[in-house]
Amino acid sequence: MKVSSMLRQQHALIALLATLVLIALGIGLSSWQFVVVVALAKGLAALGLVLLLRCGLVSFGQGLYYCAGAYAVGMAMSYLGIRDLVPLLLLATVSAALIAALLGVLLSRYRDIFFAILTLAFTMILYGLLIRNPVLGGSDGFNVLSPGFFLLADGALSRRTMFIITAVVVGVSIWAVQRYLATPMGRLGPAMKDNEIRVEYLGASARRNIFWNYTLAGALAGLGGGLTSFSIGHIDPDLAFWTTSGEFLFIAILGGTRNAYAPFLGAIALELIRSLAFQYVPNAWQIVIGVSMLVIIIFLPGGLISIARLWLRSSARGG
Amino acid sequence: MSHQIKVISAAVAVALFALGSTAQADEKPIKVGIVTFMSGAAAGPFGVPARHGAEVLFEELNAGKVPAPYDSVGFGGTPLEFVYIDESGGTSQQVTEFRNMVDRAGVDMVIGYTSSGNCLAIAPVAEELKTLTMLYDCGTPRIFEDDTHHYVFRPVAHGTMDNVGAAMYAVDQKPNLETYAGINQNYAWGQDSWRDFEGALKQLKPDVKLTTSQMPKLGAGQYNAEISAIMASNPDILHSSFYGGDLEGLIVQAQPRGMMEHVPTILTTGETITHDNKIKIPDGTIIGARGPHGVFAPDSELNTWFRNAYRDQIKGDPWYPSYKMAQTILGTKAAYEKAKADNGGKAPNTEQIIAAFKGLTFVSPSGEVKMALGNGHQAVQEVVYGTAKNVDGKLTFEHVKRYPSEVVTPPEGVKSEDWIKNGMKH
Amino acid sequence: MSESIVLISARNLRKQFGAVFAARDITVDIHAHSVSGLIGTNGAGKTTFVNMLTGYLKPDQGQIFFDGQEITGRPPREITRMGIARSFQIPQLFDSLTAVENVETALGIVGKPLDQAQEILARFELTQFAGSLAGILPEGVRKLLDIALAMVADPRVLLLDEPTSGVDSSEKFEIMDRIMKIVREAEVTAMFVEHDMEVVRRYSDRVLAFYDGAILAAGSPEEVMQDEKVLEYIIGRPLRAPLAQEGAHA
Amino acid sequence: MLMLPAAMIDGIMYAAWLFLVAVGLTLIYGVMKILNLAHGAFYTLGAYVAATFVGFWLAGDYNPYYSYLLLLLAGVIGGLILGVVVERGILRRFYKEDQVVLLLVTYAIFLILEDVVKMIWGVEPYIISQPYGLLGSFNIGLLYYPNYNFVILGAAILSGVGLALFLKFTRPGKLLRVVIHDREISMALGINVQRYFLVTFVAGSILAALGGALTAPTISVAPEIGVEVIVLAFAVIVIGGLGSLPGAALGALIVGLVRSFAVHYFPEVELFSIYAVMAVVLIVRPMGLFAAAEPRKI
Repeated sequence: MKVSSMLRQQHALIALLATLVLIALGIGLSSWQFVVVVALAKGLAALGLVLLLRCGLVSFGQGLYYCAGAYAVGMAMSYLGIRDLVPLLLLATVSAALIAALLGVLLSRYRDIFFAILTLAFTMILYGLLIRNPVLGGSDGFNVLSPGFFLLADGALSRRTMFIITAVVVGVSIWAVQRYLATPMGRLGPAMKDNEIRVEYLGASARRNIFWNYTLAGALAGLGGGLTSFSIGHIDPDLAFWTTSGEFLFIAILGGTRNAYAPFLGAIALELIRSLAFQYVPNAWQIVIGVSMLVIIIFLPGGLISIARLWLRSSARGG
Repeated sequence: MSHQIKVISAAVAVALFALGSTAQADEKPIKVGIVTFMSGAAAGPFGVPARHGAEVLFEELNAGKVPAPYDSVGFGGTPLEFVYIDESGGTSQQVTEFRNMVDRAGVDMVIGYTSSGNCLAIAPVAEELKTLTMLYDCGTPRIFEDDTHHYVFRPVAHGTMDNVGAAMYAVDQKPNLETYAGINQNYAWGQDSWRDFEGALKQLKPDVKLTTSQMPKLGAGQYNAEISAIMASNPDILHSSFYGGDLEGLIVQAQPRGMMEHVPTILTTGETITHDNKIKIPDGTIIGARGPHGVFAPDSELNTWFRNAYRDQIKGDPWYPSYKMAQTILGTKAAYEKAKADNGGKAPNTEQIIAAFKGLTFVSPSGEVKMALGNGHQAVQEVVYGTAKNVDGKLTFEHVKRYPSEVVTPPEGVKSEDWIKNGMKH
Repeated sequence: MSESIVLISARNLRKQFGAVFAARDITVDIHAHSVSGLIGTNGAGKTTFVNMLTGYLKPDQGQIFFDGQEITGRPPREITRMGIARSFQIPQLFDSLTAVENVETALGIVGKPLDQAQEILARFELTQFAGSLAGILPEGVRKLLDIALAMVADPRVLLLDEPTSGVDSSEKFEIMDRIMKIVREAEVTAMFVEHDMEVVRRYSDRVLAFYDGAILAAGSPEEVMQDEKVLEYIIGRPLRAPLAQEGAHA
Repeated sequence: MLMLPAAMIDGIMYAAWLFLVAVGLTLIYGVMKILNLAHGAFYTLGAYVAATFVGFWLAGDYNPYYSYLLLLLAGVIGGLILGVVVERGILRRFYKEDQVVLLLVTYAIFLILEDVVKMIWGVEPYIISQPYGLLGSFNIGLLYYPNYNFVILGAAILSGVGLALFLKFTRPGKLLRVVIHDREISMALGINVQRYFLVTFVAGSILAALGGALTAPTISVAPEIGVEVIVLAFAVIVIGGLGSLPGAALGALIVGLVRSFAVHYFPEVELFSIYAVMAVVLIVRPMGLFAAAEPRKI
């Protein structure tokens, strides 16, 4: 018991430290702030995928919730006139979670390839619905204003404040998910991935567990989508197109699924890879992305986080 | 340690600044980001010809070979540097690229964007970063009708006139028109085009009846069922805003079935497939060029120069997107040079260029352009339609009709949608 | 044993796979604290019976009662939580986790403190394998770990599906000794499916002989093994039935 | 009324095309348990190879009727080369991975091949429509249908029936069914599973490329034509049941008719009719129409 509570404090400390380092770096390198904010928002969606991947489930439809979160923010702004960041993000998270819960009841019956395909079908249905909806701007989407924050009464937030808020939201999410992963329910994921039959024969419900993980994953993607709508300032149905979900999957695989930090590492790495590829091989950046995906799967099945762990361990030993 | 670095870098920065402001004052080129589709469905028909247009302008302007009034080198004597960016990847990618251009590549202004979604997304970012941005092709009138912008200009006409003009041309050519049909892609471009065409047509001929409106999804590729449905419903006229591969696929599949011979078809972006004989356009097909561009550009010294320069450099004819790109760049040049003159011959700052650009009238290879809408930020221009006729294996156009901008564009302060609904009055 | 209460009662169980009857009409009572051996040729219905008791298969007809409550057709997790645990012919482990993590995961699911894991491994004499990945352990060890996982929830009934299959005959009795010691200590009611008559004779106090989806004979090992029909249909026959019947039990 | 027969014919023609582009996908899944997301890119490559061959042939003023042969050749050659390169070069290294990891591997291959196509052929479309009209057409009232549709229909029937007969009556076909049924048993029986995988993957690739090649004369060949195809092919084989040949045929027929009837009667719902059908089928029959759930051996 002592060990685990120590571990818990350590997690909180690491999460806090990581957030502070991120904020310091972002303020130092202000021209990268925007790229990092977008990466962090995508990282939240990928963090949701990590929860599912730990259960052995591949979703090709995480974009549905990313999109739902973004549209919740956009619609609340234009129809309800809500401008404050806190209720907007709450709304994004909750509405995404509700949709996820609804579909989760059904999806929790499916596994493997069927789960992947159904998630893809659902996200494409949302995409189709949005594209045909002229009130919401159809495929062109619509613009989202910069939000306010009740603690800072000076109207729309600056980019830097948005960056800090995003970093803090991500830090809190990492901490919360790390705690969740340490609970018996959180530990059930990898067990189900290994052997669902044994899990059932220990008295646990795989379906219920998948349902909760799926809902949680949807909530995280919704939060990420909300943050994205602020930073990009524009939302459109592409957020729900299946290739968006493919990108989240790539981030999750790139980062690894070992802990809650991994997807953010993956998201930032992807943005770096993409920036560099765009700059040096603009006509072959998809090749770069595809090849790095294959390389990661072959040589680093644990994702980039496994390098970080090795490095941390060796440096801990050294000093 | 870090303190030292800071001091050194500050010193370097001061030195660089001093260098830049004195010795190289007039040598530093004006850096322009050019954003067009280089991949995806819109690359072939729009992105590539537009980029070619920019490449031609780049060579010709920097060599000072453009006829008057654009005969000075670059913009007002300062040479140009173009940075080319691919428009694909979606709005999130494009906002990122825009910020990268401004924050890291240090461009002075940005010209580009075909997708209306990208234009809508970029406009507020341009405002935030205070970066002069000229939209060259995107059609949606929402940019300046739903919002006001300071740093954003569109020196080409918006999409309303394409379809209002198409409806007028249909009624002009077929006074006994009773039924109509449409085939448009199921996304904003196709939906908006269809809404405007249908709305305008109903205003012009209230008794006209719809037979079928087909809305296949973008990139569907197989249109046999749609063609059957259209032919079975036997309309007097068919409207389509298809473009690129979808348009070519539609025509290829319609050809052996005789759809377009049977039903006169209006292709609002049809000009892009009239070049290089890749595809046979049946007689009677109504072709648009989204303005007086491409094959419909009026004869003038500027047009002759552009056509020849393009043929020399690119080995082919300029398409309407090439013309729109040329018009956008030349409009910006006109504004820059007016601002420079107003500034006593010194390089103008962004605010001065904006002041000069607002409400400007300038000429382009496509004729005269007025920045008449959106508080002087949105151009108006005439729209042209013509009917295809193959003469000795060569495509020509008959019944070419030019509709002046006052007739096909809503007046300032009126939204396109409302204007059409209320009878397109002036 | 005969004076103890009936813990599991199966009534007229029937299960059909296509044209094959895996269970025709099985009616049997299992008494508390008994150790039953299930014998029969492949395809005779032993595993189907175990699978129906634990909710993996739903009987087409008939009822199953556990401690007076009907459990017919309930999902495995509910039956497990009521106190019926099982092991598997193919051990169902968490192959990418170590042995100790396997037990910890099980403890987590049933809501017990994780630090009992080492103690449980010690009980099964598996301490030396604690840090090895379950996926690469030898079959005998895997079988024991499988049973250890089943025992984590302190079940009242333990069903063992061929606990010694795939294990060297030299180790069979050692493994059964260990299992039975734990079964007796934990005072659970046990049933095991077994092909080796010597194992059945040594460890069970009651034998159920299955043939063609029905129970041919039931009673003490001595009685059943001298039963004429059992001798003719089960013991006299080769233990491996023709391949065609393999698919009959899942 | 013209609408009903038109809707039927359009639906069946479309179904034939769908089956042709989906059959390779279901074959590969059936044998290898790999859902090949790169299938659409194989289709695209087949179309480009065909456009190149036929474009060259027609530019040379040769007998245009030989272009049909070239279409076939393009599909076979394109699929063969691509199949061998992808299976030997990439896929083989990942067979031990989970089904879902393989899904990601094929996604990566899809991304790579998209750029490869752009590098070789650029972004400007190719049109080789001559073979489409060359065979004349038949008509029902006002409606004319090019006879080329029968080429597609024939190719679909031939590939479906041929594959079924091969599996049922030939020795390698029977052995392949063992591989499909149980990979481990077939290895134990001494079947060279690796070789069957290679042959299957190449066959699937050829079918995909052939689908692209035969479609090429009816469309404008552009880099992104495969994206739509992969989604459709997915829907078809998911509805029918992954890995099932009759399932793919039924799936194609359902999707083809649903789309055609939507176009003729309710054009406004066409956009997501396919996804809706797919979702409904999966909700009612989680494994698709033709695949039965196999309980896991425990």
